[in-house]
Amino acid sequence: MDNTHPRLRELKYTLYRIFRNPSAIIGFTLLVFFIGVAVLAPVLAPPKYAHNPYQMPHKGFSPTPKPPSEKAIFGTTSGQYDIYYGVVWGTRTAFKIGLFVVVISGLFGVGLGAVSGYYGGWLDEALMRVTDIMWAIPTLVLAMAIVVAFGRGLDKVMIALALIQWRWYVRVIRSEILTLRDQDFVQAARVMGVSDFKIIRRHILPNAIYPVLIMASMDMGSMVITASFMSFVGLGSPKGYADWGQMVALARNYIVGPPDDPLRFWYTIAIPGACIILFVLAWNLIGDALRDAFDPKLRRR
Amino acid sequence: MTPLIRTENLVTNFYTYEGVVRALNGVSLVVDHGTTFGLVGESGCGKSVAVRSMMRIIQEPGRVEGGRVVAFFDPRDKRRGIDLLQQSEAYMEHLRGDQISMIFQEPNAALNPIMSIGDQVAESFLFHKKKEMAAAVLAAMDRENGRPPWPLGAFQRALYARTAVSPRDPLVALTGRLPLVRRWQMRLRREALRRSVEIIGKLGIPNPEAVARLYPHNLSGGMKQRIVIAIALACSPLLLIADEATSNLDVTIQAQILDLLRHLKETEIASILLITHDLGVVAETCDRVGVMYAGNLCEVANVTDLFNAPRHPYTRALLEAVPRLHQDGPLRSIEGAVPNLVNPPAGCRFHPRCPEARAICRKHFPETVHLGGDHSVACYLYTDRPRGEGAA
Amino acid sequence: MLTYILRRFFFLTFVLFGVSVLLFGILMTFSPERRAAAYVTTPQQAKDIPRIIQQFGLDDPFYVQYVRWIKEVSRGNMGWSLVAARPVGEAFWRYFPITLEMNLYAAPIVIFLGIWLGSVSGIHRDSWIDHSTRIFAIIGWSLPTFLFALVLLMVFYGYFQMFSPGVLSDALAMSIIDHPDQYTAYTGMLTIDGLLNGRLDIALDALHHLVLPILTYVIVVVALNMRVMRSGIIEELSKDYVLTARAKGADRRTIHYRHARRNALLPVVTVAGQLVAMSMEGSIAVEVVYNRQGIGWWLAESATQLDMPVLMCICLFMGVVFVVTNLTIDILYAYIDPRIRLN
Amino acid sequence: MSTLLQLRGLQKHYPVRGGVFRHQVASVKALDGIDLDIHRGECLGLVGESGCGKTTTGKAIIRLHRPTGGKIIYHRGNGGAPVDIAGLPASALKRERIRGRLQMVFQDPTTSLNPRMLVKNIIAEPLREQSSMGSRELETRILELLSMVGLTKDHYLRYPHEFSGGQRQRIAVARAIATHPEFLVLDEPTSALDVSVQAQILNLLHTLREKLELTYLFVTHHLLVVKYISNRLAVMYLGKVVEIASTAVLFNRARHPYTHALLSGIPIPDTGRRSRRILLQGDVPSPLNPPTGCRFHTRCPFVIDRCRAEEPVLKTFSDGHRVACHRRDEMERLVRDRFGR
Repeated sequence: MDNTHPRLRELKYTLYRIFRNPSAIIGFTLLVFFIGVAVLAPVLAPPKYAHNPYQMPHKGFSPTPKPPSEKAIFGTTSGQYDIYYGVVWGTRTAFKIGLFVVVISGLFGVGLGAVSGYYGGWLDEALMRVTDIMWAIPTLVLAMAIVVAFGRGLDKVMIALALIQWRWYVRVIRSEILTLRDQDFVQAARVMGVSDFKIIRRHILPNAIYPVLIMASMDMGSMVITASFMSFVGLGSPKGYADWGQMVALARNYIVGPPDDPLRFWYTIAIPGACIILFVLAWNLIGDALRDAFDPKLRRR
Repeated sequence: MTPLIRTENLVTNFYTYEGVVRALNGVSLVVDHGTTFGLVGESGCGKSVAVRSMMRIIQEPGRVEGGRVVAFFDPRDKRRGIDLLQQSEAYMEHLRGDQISMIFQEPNAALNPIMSIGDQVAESFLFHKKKEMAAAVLAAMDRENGRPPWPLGAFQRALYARTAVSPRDPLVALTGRLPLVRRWQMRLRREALRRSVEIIGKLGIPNPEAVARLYPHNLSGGMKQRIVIAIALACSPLLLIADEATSNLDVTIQAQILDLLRHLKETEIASILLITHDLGVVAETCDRVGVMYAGNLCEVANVTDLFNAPRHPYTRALLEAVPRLHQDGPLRSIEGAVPNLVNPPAGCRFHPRCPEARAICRKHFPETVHLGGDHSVACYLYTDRPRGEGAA
Repeated sequence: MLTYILRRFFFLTFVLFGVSVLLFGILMTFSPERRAAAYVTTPQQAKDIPRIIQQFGLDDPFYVQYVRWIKEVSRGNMGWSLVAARPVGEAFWRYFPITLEMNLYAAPIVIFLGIWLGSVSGIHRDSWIDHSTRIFAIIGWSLPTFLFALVLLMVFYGYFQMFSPGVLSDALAMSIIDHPDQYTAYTGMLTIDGLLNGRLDIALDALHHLVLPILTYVIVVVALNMRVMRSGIIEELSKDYVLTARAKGADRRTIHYRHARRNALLPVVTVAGQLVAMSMEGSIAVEVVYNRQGIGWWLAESATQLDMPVLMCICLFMGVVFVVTNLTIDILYAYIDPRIRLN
Repeated sequence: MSTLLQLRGLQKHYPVRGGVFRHQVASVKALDGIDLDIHRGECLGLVGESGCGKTTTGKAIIRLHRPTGGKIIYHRGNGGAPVDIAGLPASALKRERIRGRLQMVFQDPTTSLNPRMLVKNIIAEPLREQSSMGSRELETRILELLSMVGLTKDHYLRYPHEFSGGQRQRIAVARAIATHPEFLVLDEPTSALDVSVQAQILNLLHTLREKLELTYLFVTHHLLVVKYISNRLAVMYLGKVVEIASTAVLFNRARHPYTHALLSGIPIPDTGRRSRRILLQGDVPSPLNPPTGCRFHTRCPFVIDRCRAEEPVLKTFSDGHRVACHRRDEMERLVRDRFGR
């Protein structure tokens, strides 16, 4: 056995398991690409309005999209917004949406689920009834209701989604904890007089966190889908904001071109659309690979 | 003694992510007609794999990769052996449950949770006794009314008649699958259920009709194990394989089941192949014993010889490691642990833990030598030849 | 068993109550003035906002308003829809059949296709068929419904000129509107009404317009069902009772279909609730893109016009659907699984 | 011999909820009045079939759960006043330093060791909780513990899955003795292990008991193991103790029919001793609804009317042998006549 630190060895082993799966390689490659684009956005597409880089620059107001040219390599969309600029800065928007929703709802849901699953009793009962109520309405519909009540805007959409999505994490972590709670090593810790807080932190969460990670990875994608649909129907980002959903909305009236050239405006939808799909695909592939890698049945014997 | 089933150099490997698990490393054993053969060893030594390979029910990612399993199941010519590994899957399906059957370790998992007990036992009859049952149904139909009164009845009768001739008749198979039409088999099912109630009752379960209607979760562990035995016994097999059949049961229930097995051995089945890690069970029920270690059969002997004069160092150590009823002095323990079969030790797989290991033990696996009195052992204490050299 | 159903029933009424309080809570974040605007149907009334607030007690305490609202809702009065320009209740019954029709056609496809693909890929694990269904599933899972619908529209309608959006072609729609005496809306679902009225052309045209929506929807939704079925089959096939069945002499067919699949269906039944939620979300995107005037389209339109009563109505409706589905699932589950049925 | 623990009427009932509102409709009587004395320095074997309450008893003593009734009187080794720990809250147990004194070794070391913790941290956990050691001191103590259970410094920085079953159980033992306990509950510590390793652990436990002056409660269903390691045995059936005696006495002159059945049911690893078994009919009744009178009467081969009506109490013979059976005085004769043992 090699002499590296055991934690390092574990990490290596985990990574080996993850990357044994081709879907993980594709997923992470895509993700690295998107991260690169997001980080380098100011270099790749220098903002025209320094105070608000997310505002897409536009030349003129003509409603007809223009095809890719030297000035705009991906063409322009309706209203002459530059597609290239929008796609680049839209990557940042996508990360912003995903990370915000997943981090907030994940932390909230995991905390709540851990406490309620570990202690059980009336607290758990009450919390479960509240989540039951939350479960009764589909995410998108509830998000729409909340956004209508709070007002439009991308920030409102993000808040609304975070307010809804925690229910998933509560459910996932709770079911994990219910099985872990009666495991012998948790009982052993209790015999040693370890406090409940430390038991949750040291024994339960590290063993329950993988399903949450898988969930979070899948959520990064699905939240971006939901948010872009909200933008598409006009509840999300305002016009001209660098957001993929918004750009698809701008393309909506041009999906069918003139009769002689029906696919003339393909770039207006294909480019932002491909961004959304690849972004979501990246996270889903990663989630899928994690699911395989962390499957307790397939892990070591 | 005539052999009933014999394995020759059986090799089974499991292709896992961690590597190739060499679970069976050339196992040769013989189960004779009318005996109880015990296969003992610690967990992971390959005893379950051995019997599953014999029945060809190794699950993914395992593969039987070498050797022969010769079965002498022909009632007319007991010398005529058939290599099961060469037969088609259909042949094996026909054989399993009819001539060889198996009971499993965990009665809670061995039964389908959403199928009634009666149906699960009845399946055995439906797989193997369709012909006889169809004939019985036909006879009953003829008794009830001389001639079938309506066309559907005539159709039904015709189908039963065809089943009684050949249960694999294409028309029977087709009509047995079509929705609604397949209801013609109702009487066959009822007949199978009647037989299952009978066999359940025979195993000493009170009120078998009611039990047949229950589901596995309604029964206690001991009862479930009886049902599993009923399934295995349904078609009166020649060989019953009991894979740790009593290990997960309580002492008093285990006593009941062992008693039942002993009784069945005298009345119903020819031979039992009993797999266990409990030397006590072996001593009490078996005639011959094989000791396995890390995928190898190290010693085979009659039960009294094995307990009184063990030859292989592993057998000796094992016998000294279990507490006896009249134990005086401390238990001898075997140092070290069972090796990982992905990367087994070269040579004799026991050599790292063997107190009598020699240089040659580290290099080659020893040949199996026959000492007197049906006692065979694979150890360099008794031979100088490694396996593969000079073997006839 | 009866206790079990009663207990479920009790919880579900509780959930419905909770949903209504939640929704009303969201509604109450509006100022009284904005809520008063919902009662305005004519320009004259717009001047009398304070009077409306007074009249309808819009600044009363929460619970007073809640009880009043529930009373109204239970009487069928859900408010006024700006988008439909008629009372919400009335508009609902106009839009609902369109959505229902699509779901009625799509649901069996989703269910059977999902179960079939899932079992095939689970049974032939790690074969090419398994890999391709898995790739199909993960791509279906990653496709945003609205985007996929747009692309289909672009390709089929734009390029092949095959399936036009809307619920009916213009000429047919005209003929219906022009002659209400020749056509009676029995169910509101065009394919069924067409047949009932003896107008095969309407039924066929409506079906023609359903092709793309159903295709979109099935591809996006079927992935969930498939994945659950696949992992269910794989799990069941690794269980000991499968080994018992093999040891009895069961053939592959019997093991796969009589033993493993029936057990693997149990987890599929439990995700049915999630499927219903997904199909509702799917309806919104599909109807918006294909311009089908159903509940989903109405919801999206109302949301952009801040038409709160409609959102409330639809949320409440979906809550009811979800609750009823879950009750059905629970009963169904108890029926399939003897472990629950007999306890 | 002084007493370490006295159990008096110990009860543990688990509520069974049912009905529309999940109210309590019945209770599972896992322990229904256990009276037991554990002497200092002995190894008391607690045997019985699954579900008889033996593990529940063990877990009640170290207060893994709170018993619903009865007393657990703990006579502390340092001369402190006896305390009833049955009802003490968790904080008081920790404050009074009782936690570290009563420890447990679980059945399966694969599940009793946190798979995401290093061996170092696993063993350090009780030390950190119960004492305030510096990191240097902690490390020496852990290494000392490792060598006590037969492991070396090489094993210090490893994860549990890198060990074999026997080694894992050694780690679990090291963790249990880390805080200088005087009492250990051993819950089937060898039944998840292989036969060849079982002896290693049994011998280790035996030497540790002598070296550290420990007291054991050895919970098991394996009678030969318990015979090897225990001085005294208590037999449990359906939430009750039915017989207590020293090991030798119990194996030679058992007085309860259930003990007889258990003893005759052990498969003996010696040939030529196939004696007649006492086969009990049926299964253990449900603890939801235990039989009236003597709980064993539904399966007892020697049942008389009195057994169905009246519950026998534990009666003590002069040699300390305690039996709860109405026919205890004639049992030897009954068994001999009926089963020829």
